[in-house]
Amino acid sequence: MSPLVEIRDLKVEATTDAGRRVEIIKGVSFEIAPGEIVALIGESGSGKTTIALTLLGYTRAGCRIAGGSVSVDGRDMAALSEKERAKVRGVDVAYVPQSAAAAFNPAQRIMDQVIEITRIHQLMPRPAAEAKAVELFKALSLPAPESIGSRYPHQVSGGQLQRLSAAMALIGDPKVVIFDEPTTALDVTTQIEVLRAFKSVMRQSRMAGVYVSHDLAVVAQIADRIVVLKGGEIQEIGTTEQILSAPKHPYTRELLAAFSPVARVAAQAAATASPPPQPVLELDAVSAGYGRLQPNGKPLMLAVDAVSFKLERGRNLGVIGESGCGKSTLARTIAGILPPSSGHIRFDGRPMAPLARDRTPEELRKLQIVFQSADTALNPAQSIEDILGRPLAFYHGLRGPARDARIDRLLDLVHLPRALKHRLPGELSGGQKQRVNLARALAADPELVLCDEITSALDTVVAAAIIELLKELQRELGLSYLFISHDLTTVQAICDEVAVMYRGVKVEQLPADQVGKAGGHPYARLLMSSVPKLDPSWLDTLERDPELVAAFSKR
Amino acid sequence: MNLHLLSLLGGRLLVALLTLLIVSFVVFCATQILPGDVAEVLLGQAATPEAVAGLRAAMHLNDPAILRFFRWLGGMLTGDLGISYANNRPIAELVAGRLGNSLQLAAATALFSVPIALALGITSAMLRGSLYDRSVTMATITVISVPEFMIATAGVLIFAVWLKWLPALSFARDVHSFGEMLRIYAMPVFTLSFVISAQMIRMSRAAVVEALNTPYAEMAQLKGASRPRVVLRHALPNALGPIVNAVALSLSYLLGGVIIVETIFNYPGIAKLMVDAVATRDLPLIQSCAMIFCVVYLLLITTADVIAILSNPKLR
Amino acid sequence: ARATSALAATPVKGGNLKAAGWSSSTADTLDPAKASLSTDYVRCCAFYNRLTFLDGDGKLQMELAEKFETKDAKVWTVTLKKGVTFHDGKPLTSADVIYSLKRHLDPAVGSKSAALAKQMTGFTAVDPLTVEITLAAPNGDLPTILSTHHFMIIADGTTNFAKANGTGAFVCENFEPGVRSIAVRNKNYFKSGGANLDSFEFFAITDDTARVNALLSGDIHLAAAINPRSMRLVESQPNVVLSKTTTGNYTNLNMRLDMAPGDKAGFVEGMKYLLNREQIQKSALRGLAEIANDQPVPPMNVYHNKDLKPKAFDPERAKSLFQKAGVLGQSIPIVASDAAGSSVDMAVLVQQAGNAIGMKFDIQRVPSDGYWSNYWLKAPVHFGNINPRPTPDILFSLLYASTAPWNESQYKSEKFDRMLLEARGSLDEAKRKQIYGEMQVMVADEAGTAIPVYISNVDAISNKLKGLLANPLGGMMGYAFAEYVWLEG
Amino acid sequence: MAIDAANTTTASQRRTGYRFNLTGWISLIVILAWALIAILAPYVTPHGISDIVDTDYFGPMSLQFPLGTDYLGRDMLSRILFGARYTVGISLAATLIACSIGVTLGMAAAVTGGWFDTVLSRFIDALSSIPSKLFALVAVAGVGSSIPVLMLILGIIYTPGSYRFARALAVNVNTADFVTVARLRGEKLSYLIRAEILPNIIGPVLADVGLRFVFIVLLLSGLSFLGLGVQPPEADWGSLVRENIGGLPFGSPAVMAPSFAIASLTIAVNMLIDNLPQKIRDRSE
Ligand SMILES: Nc1ncnc2c1ncn2[C@@H]1O[C@H](COP(=O)(O)OP(=O)(O)OP(=O)(O)O)[C@@H](O)[C@H]1O
Ligand SMILES: Nc1ncnc2c1ncn2[C@@H]1O[C@H](COP(=O)(O)OP(=O)(O)OP(=O)(O)O)[C@@H](O)[C@H]1O
Ligand SMILES: [Mg+2]
Ligand SMILES: [Mg+2]
Repeated sequence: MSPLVEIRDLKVEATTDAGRRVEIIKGVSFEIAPGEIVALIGESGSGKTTIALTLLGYTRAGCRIAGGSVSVDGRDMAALSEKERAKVRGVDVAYVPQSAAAAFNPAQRIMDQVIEITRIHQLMPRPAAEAKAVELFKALSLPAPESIGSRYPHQVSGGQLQRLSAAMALIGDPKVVIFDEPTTALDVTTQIEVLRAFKSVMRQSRMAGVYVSHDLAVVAQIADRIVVLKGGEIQEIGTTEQILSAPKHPYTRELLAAFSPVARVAAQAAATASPPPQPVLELDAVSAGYGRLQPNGKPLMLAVDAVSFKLERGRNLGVIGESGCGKSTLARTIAGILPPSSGHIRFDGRPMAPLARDRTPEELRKLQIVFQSADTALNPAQSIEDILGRPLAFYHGLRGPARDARIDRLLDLVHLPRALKHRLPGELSGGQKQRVNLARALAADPELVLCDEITSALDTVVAAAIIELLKELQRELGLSYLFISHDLTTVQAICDEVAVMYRGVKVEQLPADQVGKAGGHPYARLLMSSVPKLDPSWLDTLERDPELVAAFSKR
Repeated sequence: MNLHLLSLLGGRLLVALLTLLIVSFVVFCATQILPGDVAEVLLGQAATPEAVAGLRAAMHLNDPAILRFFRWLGGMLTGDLGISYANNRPIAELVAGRLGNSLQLAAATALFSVPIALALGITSAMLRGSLYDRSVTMATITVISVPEFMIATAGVLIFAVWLKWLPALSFARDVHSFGEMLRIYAMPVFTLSFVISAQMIRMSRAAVVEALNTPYAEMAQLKGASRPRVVLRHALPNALGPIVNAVALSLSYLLGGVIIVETIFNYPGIAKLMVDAVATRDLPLIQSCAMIFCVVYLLLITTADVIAILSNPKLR
Repeated sequence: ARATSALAATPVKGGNLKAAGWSSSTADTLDPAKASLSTDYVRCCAFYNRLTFLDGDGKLQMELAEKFETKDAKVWTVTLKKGVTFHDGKPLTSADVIYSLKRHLDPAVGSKSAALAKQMTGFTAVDPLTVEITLAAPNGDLPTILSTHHFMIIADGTTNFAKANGTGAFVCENFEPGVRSIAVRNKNYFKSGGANLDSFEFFAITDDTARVNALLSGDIHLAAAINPRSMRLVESQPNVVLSKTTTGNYTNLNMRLDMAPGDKAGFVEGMKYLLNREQIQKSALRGLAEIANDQPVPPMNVYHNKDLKPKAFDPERAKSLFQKAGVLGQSIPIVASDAAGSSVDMAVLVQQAGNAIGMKFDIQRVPSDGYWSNYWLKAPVHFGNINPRPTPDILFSLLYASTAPWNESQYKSEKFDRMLLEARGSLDEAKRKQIYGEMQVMVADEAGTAIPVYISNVDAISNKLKGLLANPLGGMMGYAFAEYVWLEG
Repeated sequence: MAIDAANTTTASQRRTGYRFNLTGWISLIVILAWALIAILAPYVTPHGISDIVDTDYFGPMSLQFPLGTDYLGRDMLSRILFGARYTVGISLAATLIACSIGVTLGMAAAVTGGWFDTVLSRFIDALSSIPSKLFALVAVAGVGSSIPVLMLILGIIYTPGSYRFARALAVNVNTADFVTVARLRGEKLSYLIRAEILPNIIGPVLADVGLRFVFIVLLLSGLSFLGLGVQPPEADWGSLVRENIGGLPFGSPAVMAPSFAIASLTIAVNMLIDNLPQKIRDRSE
């Protein structure tokens, strides 16, 4: 059978602002047979998105296809005119973007955007398209499939948007679908649903797919073949089986080795031995939410419901839970961005003002938050040097060489090259941004750091390095972390205790190694059983307790 | 949601009324600092001290200023704009015709210039960086850097004096046919359009360019949407806020700022009335004109704000 | 284009005339007592009549009055014409005349001629068509004084001037202050024949260029007072005719004699020598002016003193005079404004001449608004602008008598005051002429008012408009053209 | 790899530099030339600006008078060279006043929010609803017409527009997480607007400055029309056009030349803003 997609010696060039040409894809060739799913994996910035986009005949501003051919169903996308490409896009090749939140038009209802492909290419009448969309919503386990389409993008959570964008791509029954990290923002339970849905939809209609990810375990479940990329070049191509069991290239081996980080059991044991330290953070029935206050004193949209816990100095608390369960809201409330509607927060034993602007400078310094989205948390107009230098000058009054030296130290700490400090955030890859984001928090010499999904954008190698760094800092400086993630293994790797949240409520809190063990909260067990394994057959053979799934998956 | 909107509008209305009150007081105070008063102005060269004193007494100008202000305000609240000092006629009568004329001219200009300006702005945003875009940019700046009176005068010279296609003067009345109306409005509308379009073109271009740089515009393109569709369905709704704001600001110029056009085309509008009122120190008339400008301005700005809010689901 | 020839042509009836003046505002009025702008005068002339008027040769003619009689120039008997009716049908009576004249004395009316009217102390209605006017002091000029525009006759008891109810050649159909007026022919006009035009629309176009362009494009038939800068354009047009009148309107430089630097002997004279009259005439006014000799009685006035020569431009002499006054090298502020026509240009010329001899003049250009009440008569050195007046008596008593309300330079001379009274009370023409001639010399030499030129008024008219003649009271036939002109073709 | 230096441990050499295109250069040269002329005006004018040097008026271009003569027969070239002082000087100063006050207040209002924003916004609304000409009349009547007063009046007239524009932009930036981060650090208002907001709105703000500059140049001549502007015999370019408009029917250089001068300056300012030198950030080898 002739391949559906054939990429031959693809070269993509970018023109830098100095007018210099840079080759970002350096001669890549591979092919995809009909119905086959090929995964592109590799570190952040290795060119995954760039290659995927060439299948649509598209390159980002400033880039162009400099050589080679990308033939999709017999047509060379690199050579077509813009008009002809537009005819192919959405119908033959569809794209699920990396950042779904940004890819939705904030001013249009979701349904209009999901069925837009059918409108553009006049595939079917509107009612039929809407019905099809609702089917897809159901298949992708979206809550309220009948009505979710009438909402606006900001009214659904990040994970939901990611699935909606998949529906948007699938509606035109394309021959090839490109998934650009479609499950990165999802919690594991949802991830399973989504992966299953992808798989079944694609199998049914014999769609071929390109699956971009840095998560090997996920890739293992869905891909037939894997392409390992680094620096715009293919390191290794092989079937999923072969890559996982017999990697040839050293880089592939490195990726695999980093997959299961060392758990934190040892550190925990050491900590419990010492006398009970004073809690650094104490939450007493804290509730918070969005929208105006109702007569009963609760906000219209309650996102955190009476959460209490204690976090002792030098220890870490993990917070896990599905997307939209209120993890970030909890962090924002503690940080004083969103005032709690009820309850109290004590920091270092003293009650803390609900809003950050009423807190003392010392309190502000000691409590730092690392935002989930590094993209928006870094000022695009400031160089890394300025971003890191400001807290140093602000809190510690550092100037001149002393400040520069500290900036260099911070960059070393987060394993970033020092030369990077002259760049703007836009010139960094996602993983690098996240590390700068963390370094800025560390610059304050905090006592408690609220880490909101700081590793989800990172490939396994870098993520493991970051976790190591956090542990190291904790050992040296006695920090505490509130570590928010939907990635259970990461949480287990660093946290002493884990709090499981479900719909704004903390359903249980227990030592990290006991999460998901029998006897725990059923939701926690479900979460634990949903963590993908490197085994390619894991998803297909996975048997989850149907009752649990029924109780917690369909929202 | 509708309740929210209503309370928003209500709040806006309240604030607008308060603004009006403040403005009327500020304008009143300002006119008090102006040298000379209506008695002196009316008497002109004949303003001997005795004559001025006599006229002042006869016109009740010797009452305390604040008393006159409240008298005017009281009248205003009961819908009575008062009597003009300069010619003893009811102000409502003086203003009505002039305001009608101004609104007609403003409406004609808006109808003509807003679509064209927006079309130019949006198309040049679509073709950003192209020759077309650069020529539009260049042309806009060139056009606005030519003084208004130069455009108007040159227009009259060419179209009225040399070609005799259009009349040199534009009286709003005495119009018998649609064609005649077009001929009469053509030149003032052109001149004003030149003046107000630049801002609309530049702002709509900037706003649409901004919206086109977003990932969702890119996504729409990846769905196969044509360029016009990307702009009209995705970029434009998100650029609406800044665009309506620019339009509102530009249109607000059409009432008070058209003095030069009114003068050159001898168009009896409200801007000239205002300047006359200031020149004759006709306090009630100044106040009434200022109120009209203020109301129209607030109306435009509030409409723009409300449209901006409605167009953004997050703010709605 | 050439100046209008006063060829005897037969008037044609009919037509709608559109004419544009140069200034207008919401203060436009149909109340003749308040009339202040040319626009008002034109309208009042169309809607009302005066007792007397001045014809094109400056001769006094009777209009509503049949005759004026006096023995001592103090008590005057005015007989009115019979059969004159107002537009509303009411016949003209002596009560109307008395009401019209008497109201100038009421400050609430705000009359522009209150100063002139003050001398009328008694009014008696002898019978319905006879009025007796008593003056405070003898004045042989009363009939001429009453020919000025403010003394138009309105109906007894009129207080509302939204529409005009006069005896004039036109009936007011529509009047919007600051916009325009529309007049239609009065079919019951008392003069035989009446007006030629069917209707007459009048408004103002304040922008000089726009006014000319409107005429050139055929939108209007008459553009009043065109700017000298537009002359070249207008002259080149075949279908436009220029009507030029030099009436005695002037823009003068006033130096108050009671304030520095005008109080320093020599300064005023120096300034008069520093005025380059030819250049003002040629450059600032593009030739539309006649050189004047520092006194207000213009050449076409019968009392003008032809022997009084204008002072020549003599910077050296001025320099030595300034030296004498001790002001050479000082910086002297001159207040100018668009309110006093061409004053800014004149100031620039003075400044330039001063630079050459080491005098520094600092031009302060101030807004037209409030100029007359704030700067005129008040600033030490400033410009004024005086409209033509029919008699030397009016000019001198308004502008130069010790008690004159508008004594621009604070000129005070007992001799001058005595001569003024003597001439006024006399009915002997030769003697008056001699006294007035002497007074002109005194003003030119002693007063602090430098009058460089008499400014001509040029109205541009379409060649279809006929019958427009010059008049000493001002442009547009002394503002009364509507009644006399006709449209051809 | 060009951009991703995560693995490149060697510090790439920092190549600082700016890229400035031809349009930008030309615009800059035009502006600098006019600025230079404005400074050197008294030394480069061939004739005195108020000297009547020609018996003719609206004279054509000639060797003696390269730009002809004006309505009084004064040398146009000298008047235009001198007029640069007012047009360039007053307009630039007024633009700076309007935009610096407007933008600063706009950002402050957006960042502070609450009643400060509401009160200030309403106050600015009130201010801008008062017709500018009335405002100018009163101000000049109160303090007299002088160059600082003119700058101030023009500046104040254009502040509200600048404010509204900057505020609308700043409100958007203000919601970004990086501003929240700075707030959580306890940063003061001045830092927030200077370092966090301004750099992110500077592009549109500058474009607005360019447009505002043009409007101010024109309003300056509009004020002269009301007798409030630059005092004669000096004149800014707009007033030169205005006073010589009678020469338009003959295409007199006296009216065309100052128009071209205005156009050259305003176009140059806007083109420069559109083509500002760009810092080259690509510093890798
Ligand atoms: N306009 C540009 N100029 C220079 N380099 C560019 C440009 N656009 C992208 N690049 C570089 O091209 C490389 C490939 O980018 P791409 O987005 O394909 O990475 P990716 O593998 O998808 O990474 P991630 O996992 O972070 O999404 C990156 O190193 C990026 O910095
Ligand atoms: N500004 C907001 N206004 C209204 N609702 C909001 C807002 N921000 C978040 N929410 C809602 O609050 C709930 C909790 O959101 P939160 O961001 O805390 O989720 P999360 O657990 O961090 O999810 P994720 O893993 O996707 O980041 C979600 O249902 C979300 O839709
Ligand atoms: Mg990517
Ligand atoms: Mg979150």
